Amino acid sequence: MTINHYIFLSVALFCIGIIGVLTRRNMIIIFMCIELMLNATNLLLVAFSKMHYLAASVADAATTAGTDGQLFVFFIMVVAAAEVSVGLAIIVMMFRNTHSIDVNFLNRLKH
Amino acid sequence: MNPNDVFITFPELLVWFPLLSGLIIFLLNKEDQVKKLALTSSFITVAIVVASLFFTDKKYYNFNNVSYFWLPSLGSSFALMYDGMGRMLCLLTSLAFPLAFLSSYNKSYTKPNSFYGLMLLMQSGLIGVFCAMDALVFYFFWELALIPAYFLSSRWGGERRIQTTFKFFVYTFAGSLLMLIGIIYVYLHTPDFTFSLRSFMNTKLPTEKEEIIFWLFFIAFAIKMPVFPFHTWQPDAYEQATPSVTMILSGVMVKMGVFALIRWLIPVFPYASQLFANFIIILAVIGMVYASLIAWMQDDLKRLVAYSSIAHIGLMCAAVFARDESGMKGVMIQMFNHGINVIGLWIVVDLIERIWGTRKISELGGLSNASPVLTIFMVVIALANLALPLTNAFVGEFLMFNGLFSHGIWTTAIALFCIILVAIYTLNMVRRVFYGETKRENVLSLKTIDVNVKTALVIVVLIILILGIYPKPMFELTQDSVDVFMSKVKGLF
Amino acid sequence: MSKLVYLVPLLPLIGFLINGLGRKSLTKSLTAIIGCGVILISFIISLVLFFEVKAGHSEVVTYFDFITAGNLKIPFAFQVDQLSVVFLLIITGVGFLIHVYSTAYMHEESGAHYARYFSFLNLFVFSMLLLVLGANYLIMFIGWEGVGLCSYLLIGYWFKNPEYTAAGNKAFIMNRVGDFGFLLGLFWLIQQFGTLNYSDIFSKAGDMKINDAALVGITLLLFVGAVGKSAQIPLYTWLPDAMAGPTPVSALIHAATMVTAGVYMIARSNLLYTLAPTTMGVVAIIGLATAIFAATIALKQNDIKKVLAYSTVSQLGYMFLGLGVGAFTGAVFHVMTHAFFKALLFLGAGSVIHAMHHEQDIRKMGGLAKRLPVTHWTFLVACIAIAGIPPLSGFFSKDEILAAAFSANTVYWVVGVIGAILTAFYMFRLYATTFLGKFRGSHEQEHHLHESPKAMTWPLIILAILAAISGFVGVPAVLGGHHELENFLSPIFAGSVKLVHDHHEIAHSTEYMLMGVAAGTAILAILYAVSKFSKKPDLEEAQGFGRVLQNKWYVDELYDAIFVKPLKGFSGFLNAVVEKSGIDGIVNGVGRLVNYGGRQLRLLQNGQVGAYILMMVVATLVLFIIQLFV
Amino acid sequence: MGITQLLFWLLTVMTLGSALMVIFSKNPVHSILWLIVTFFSISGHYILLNAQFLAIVNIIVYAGAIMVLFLFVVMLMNLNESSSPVKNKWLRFAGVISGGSLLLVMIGALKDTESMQKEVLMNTGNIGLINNLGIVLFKDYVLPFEISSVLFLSAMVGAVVIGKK
Amino acid sequence: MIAIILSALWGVVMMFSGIFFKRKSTAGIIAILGIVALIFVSLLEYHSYLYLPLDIKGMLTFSAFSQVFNLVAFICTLIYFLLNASEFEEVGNDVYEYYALIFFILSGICIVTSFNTLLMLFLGIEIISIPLYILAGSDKRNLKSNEASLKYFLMGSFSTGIMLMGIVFLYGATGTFNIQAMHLGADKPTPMVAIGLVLLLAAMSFKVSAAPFHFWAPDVYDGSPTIFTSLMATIIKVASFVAFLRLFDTAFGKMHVQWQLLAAIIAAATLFIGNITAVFQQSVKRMLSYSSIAQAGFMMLSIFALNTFAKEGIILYSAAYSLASIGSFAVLVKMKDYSFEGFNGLRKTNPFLALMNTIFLLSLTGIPLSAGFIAKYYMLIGTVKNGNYFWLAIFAVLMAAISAIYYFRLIQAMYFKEGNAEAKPLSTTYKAALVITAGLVIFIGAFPNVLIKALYN
Repeated sequence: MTINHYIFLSVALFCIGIIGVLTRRNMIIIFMCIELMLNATNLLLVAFSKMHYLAASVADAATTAGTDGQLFVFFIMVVAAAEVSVGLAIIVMMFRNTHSIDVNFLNRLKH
Repeated sequence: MNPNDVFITFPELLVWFPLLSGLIIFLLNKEDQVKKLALTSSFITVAIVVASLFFTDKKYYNFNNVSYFWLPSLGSSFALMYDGMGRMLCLLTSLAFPLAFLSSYNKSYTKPNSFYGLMLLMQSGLIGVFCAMDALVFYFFWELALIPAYFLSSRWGGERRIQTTFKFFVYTFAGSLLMLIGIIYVYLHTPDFTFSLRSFMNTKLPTEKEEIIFWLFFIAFAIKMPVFPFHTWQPDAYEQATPSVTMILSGVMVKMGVFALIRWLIPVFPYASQLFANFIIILAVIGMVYASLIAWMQDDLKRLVAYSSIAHIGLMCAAVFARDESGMKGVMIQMFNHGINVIGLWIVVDLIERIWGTRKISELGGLSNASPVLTIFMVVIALANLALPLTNAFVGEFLMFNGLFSHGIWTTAIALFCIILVAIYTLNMVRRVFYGETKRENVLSLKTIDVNVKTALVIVVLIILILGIYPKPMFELTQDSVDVFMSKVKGLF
Repeated sequence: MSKLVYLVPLLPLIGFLINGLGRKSLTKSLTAIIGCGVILISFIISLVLFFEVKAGHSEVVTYFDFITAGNLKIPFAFQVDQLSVVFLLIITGVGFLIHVYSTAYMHEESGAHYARYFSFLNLFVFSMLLLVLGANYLIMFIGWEGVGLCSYLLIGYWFKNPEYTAAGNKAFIMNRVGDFGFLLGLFWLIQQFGTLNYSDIFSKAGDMKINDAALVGITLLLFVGAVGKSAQIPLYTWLPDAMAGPTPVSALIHAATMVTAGVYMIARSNLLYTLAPTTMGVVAIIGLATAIFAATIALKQNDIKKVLAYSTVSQLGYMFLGLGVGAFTGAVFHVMTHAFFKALLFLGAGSVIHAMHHEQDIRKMGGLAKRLPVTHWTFLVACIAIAGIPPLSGFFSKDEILAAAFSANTVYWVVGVIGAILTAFYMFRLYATTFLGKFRGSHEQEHHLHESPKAMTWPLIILAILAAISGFVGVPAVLGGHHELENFLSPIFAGSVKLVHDHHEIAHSTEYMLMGVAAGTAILAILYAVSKFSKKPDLEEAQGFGRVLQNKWYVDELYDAIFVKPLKGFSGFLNAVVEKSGIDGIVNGVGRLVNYGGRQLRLLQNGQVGAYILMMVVATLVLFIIQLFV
Repeated sequence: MGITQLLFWLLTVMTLGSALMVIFSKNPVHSILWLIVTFFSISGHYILLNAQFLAIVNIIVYAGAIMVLFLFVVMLMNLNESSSPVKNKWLRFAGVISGGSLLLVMIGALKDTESMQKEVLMNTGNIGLINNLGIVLFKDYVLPFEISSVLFLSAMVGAVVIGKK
Repeated sequence: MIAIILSALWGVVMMFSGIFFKRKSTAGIIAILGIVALIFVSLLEYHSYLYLPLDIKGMLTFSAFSQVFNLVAFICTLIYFLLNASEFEEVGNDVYEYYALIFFILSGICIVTSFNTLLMLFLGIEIISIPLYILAGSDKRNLKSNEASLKYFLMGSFSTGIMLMGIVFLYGATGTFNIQAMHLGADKPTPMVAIGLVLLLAAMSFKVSAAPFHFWAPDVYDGSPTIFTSLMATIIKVASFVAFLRLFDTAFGKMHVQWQLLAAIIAAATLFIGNITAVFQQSVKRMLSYSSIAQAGFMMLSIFALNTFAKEGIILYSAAYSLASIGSFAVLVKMKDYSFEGFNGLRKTNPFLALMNTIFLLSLTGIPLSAGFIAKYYMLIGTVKNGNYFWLAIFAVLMAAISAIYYFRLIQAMYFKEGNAEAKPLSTTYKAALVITAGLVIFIGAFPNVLIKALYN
């Protein structure tokens, strides 16, 4: 497969995530959509890493080009996990104070 | 003494001394102490300036010029020069403050220490502006003079003072920021990347750029002077500020604009200033007539004086842009004389308000029955204001009009129309305020025209008459600056 | 000796300072002595100077540089020559007499005001001397403005009365209008000649061509100044109002000296004017018009001083006619004689007013001849003199002007003669109504009627003698005289005389005819007037055309309507609309705009995460579009 | 069109479809389940790209840990259709439009540029294998690895601070 | 490097000391000790007396620039601690944890200022952000604080997604994460690079709260506890700016002209929105948050200019702006009422606070002889030097003039309006710290060389 298949796929996924963020008011769903965006990037990273690997392996078979891409994915997952833990904690705290998970429920801070 | 070993140069002395005494005064809190110290320090400043007048010779170079690196990375050095125009304006500044202090000596301000302290800070800032040889230093002092003025006139004064002063501040601040951009632009084109006036003068900007940068500078100065149509902050500010601050604002600070035109604008942008000279002169002349006509309509003495001073400044601006030698000399001595006269006017107006409790011309009348002395002072100062011969203002205005004439007869004719208008409104004011039957009893006893105010007025009147009859010293004092200026603009027209 | 010329103006200045500063402490008599003494001394010095000049050396005395700006150098210098000494004598002489007169006239004033009066008077003499002594136009201008100031101060001497102070303002402002032109002329002179010294200018001007545009412009502008100062059409209206001042002031300033400054100025710069015939024409016509116009107004005035004021205006018109037709000597001659008889007339009027307790309306007088003999006789002499009846002074001076006018243009002469007839008529109308007939005043006035004190009568007598005989310094050749004044002044006017040598000499027969006509008609007019008014003066209000004359052709109202009101309205408009809501409105508008923007822009911050993110996405989109497709 | 292509298209359709279901399904629980489906399909892609390690980690971390966490939370709050609020439709419309146009812009920018035709090595190549990754991770990427521990530490502290009563 | 380690370690120390010490006030002392040690160490590092022989595979490079900035950041933090130590206890019970999080943030800052691969940038920013989400919500009972935290979190992680996408595209285009190894030319970027650039620009603009990605800032600043607001608005923001500058200078420096326009637009928008919106605010806290956006607009000029003036300027600006803002936030914290009226007549009730606050506000306005002026000056000269878009400089100064409106409104309230503003009692350390801050503000204003020279040792 050529790279643009993957690009289009993950860009599409990414934009779906964005649309989700924009259209939903349930903060958990919004958060999930953000995760979706992250996954889109992950997919694209892997694809790119394989692309670079292919390009490099023509020169020498024992290249490690593209490895860093996959490692980056790994780190993204790490960060995502951390974020999720914090984020859910915050959401829970919110829910505890105001029994709602509507993002627009809170707009004391404005103007 | 040996001219080459100097402990401290005059400009430095003049900048630091008021600053220090101002800071000391901040720490005092006994009112009479504060007043005494402020007055003494201002008189010492006068003494210093007077002393400096004896060291004008070339061989005293080291007494009058100082420069050491300040921001090497920026190529800015703390450079002060003390040439004729600088001396003259420093003399004006140093005279203005004692007059202001004397005239309000027995008037007690809340927090006197901060009042007098700020006043002296402003003095140091003003002197710095008049001596600065480095664009960045110039800008620094330009702002440093503004800040105390802002605090002074919004802390003490009329009930609308806060808004009006704020308007004045933002207006001038915006102007000076534009000038900052201009300074930066020129700096980046200087051959040796310094802010010194010399290298500014040697910079040749591409013409179309020079035209833009010229305006950045001019607007800042025009707001300061102020020239029509940038003048609207002035009457309100003068009306609201407390008199002794108004004296400084109108007597000295306004001169910053004119000074800057002569020292910075035209020598640095000779081409553009020649290009726009017509336009600006016409603007200034319109402003003169406009301001005179409005001054005629004023019922508030302060506003009347304010507008008349706008008219006078307009004439100076026009004469500067006419760039004729005699006109320049006129401007030089008129800067000084207008300062003195307008301060005199403020003193009298302040007295009237203090004694009769109002500034409204319509409510006053027949003051000369109550106080002939005040009348005499006022009449003399008013005559100086309408530039009657043998008063100081005459020589200056005569020369300025003459310089303007070299630019064109019609503009001169329109400008001269103002000498009729000024007669109309000044004499009407004198007539309605001082002559006729007494309309209103004085709320204070005339004892309040006490000796210090009299002293101030006598000083003013003496200066008016002496310089009116024998202006030569002023000519000699400012000769060198005029020569520099003319040599800058000679090549162009 | 002529080094001492600075004393001439200096002494009055000193007098001014002493009287002004010590006005509280000095006694009246001391004030009077100082006031008169300084003038007397400077009169004596002027006499000495006169004889020196007559002996034939005139010179320029320079004291210090007044203005030095680049190549423009204006020294503070005095010029002692024929013209200036003549004026010196007139000013100090007449001035001294009037000072003496004032000591008595102003005696009711309190000490301080008395001193104020004399200090102003001295100041006036000082500036007038400066005017005539100056060796360049700037010094002249200084004096020019100085006399204006003094007239302003003295007109408004009784400052309690708003009309008086208003009159003072009017005088000053109208003079300013004149100065407007004068100054412009000066600047043009500087641009043209690079100097203001008479000698340099005239020497340079000598080799300019006739009617050079610059010269015409300069002379016209200078003439505007003269029009203002010497109360010519259209700037004459201040002079009648100026009668608000004390009568001796009117005598000195508004009759004898100040108003003739314009004449002096043109006589001084005669060369420039002869080089600009166009201007000469203008001057002549203006002068003639003023002469006749003022005379008509004078016909119907009932205030004794007003009549004299308008007659002054008209006489000044004659002087300008003389200047306009090139009879400079004649003009100066008339200045001199006019100074004598007009001062005399005013002082006489003053004495009458003094006697009548400040009653000025001639309709309430009459039959004063018996009560005030000295005043009456001297007044009569003055009237005859001004009416131009030989052999009194007025005849010679006026005749010289008219003769010159005739040789220039017959119409000038005809109008001039008509003016002379009118003059004779209204002067004797005044004389008859005041002194002849029977007394019409109130009883206590009648009871108090008495001749004025010596201090007032002696000046009258001296002036009467001068008014009678002073004509003989200028007896024309036709009458077998040889015009001393002309010979004396010839060095001044030599240059212009050379230029107008083609001036065709008129035959003696014609001259006799002219004189005869002028004098004869004048006498007829006098007889008619006396017969008409000595019996039944016109006490009732004038009707029809007379009313127009009585209201001075409504000129004041006209000026008010075309100049003052529109200007006031315009500046009111500027003040109320343009300044407040226009310019300042824009400035404040910017501030308000910022405020409004703040209020609106912060609504963008609506507190909803969704909206925020949406805006971020849209912004990113925009950035993309700019980056990728622009 | 080999088996790989077939799988690719299949997985792609799955991914996008389930992603769309995530954002469109009313019930939060359903959307979580759909999200898990998405993750699985993405892991499928990884396997297709022979990045086995990531595939596994993806399933363990995401589908396993994170989504379960989500599920817990949702259950905890026992949400259902009714309680899940909906934006007013204009805002949703705007969201869809802007998101869609973002997609279009990016696609429009990227399509038919020559670098887009580069091949991607499918189901061979051993960089995705755990030992290669491990070697590189602990040789070159040791610093980020350690730093991420700080990240976790702070996240942990934060969660505690926020979470405890 | 050692600074990073030490700050991370000290975070742990803080956590555990929470167990041993019960008194809240000790936390402040320990933290101050830590930050002092940090300053000391980084000074040694800066003068390279101290060096850790550790092969980090070019993940980070410690230039003089980054080290000087770290020093500035540490010193600001020290002052911040000194000023606000007592306030920490007001916020909640977990004082030690707050300090720990702040130390983690500091290590994040060190990473961000010296990162060399996008991976480190990503990690660093996350290390900074995640604790901030917590700190924003640390006032748990307060709904505003919760809301702030949630908003910050949601939008922050969204922007993380955006940034990651950008990084991915850059990787796709260049095949490496190392910003120095990317070798992007000066000519027009390929679509991939362009997309990466724009996405990164957007994400970084979000982090520095540059319009139109600033929307989170006012709400979050307003909602979070004031002391943490002052941390976010100052040190964090300028650190992100340094990262921003480093990224775009190293990676996209050559193709500067290609994206200048975007930077110019963002800068102008930020200046406009920040200043104009601040004018109408009624609460000083919110005004200061908008003003921090406005100042960010000025700092964006350095991204736009991208020349030596800009680099020197960003350091100066960081110092000047951080000090002044920390100072005036510290004054704000001491006030009973945060509205403008709450400051009326402070001159009478507490002249010391009034004077200090005036100095800070003047510096923020950019009055000569205050650090703020020099900082603004550098930004402007950089902008003008850049040559293109001269209008931007003029626009910037006009906006600076507008900024005077709201800063001086506060000065007016304090000095010219009548009223009796109430302030909490001030400890001596607080006063001393405030005086030191003001002194530094003026010192830097008078002698900026000290800082500039340090960049070229």
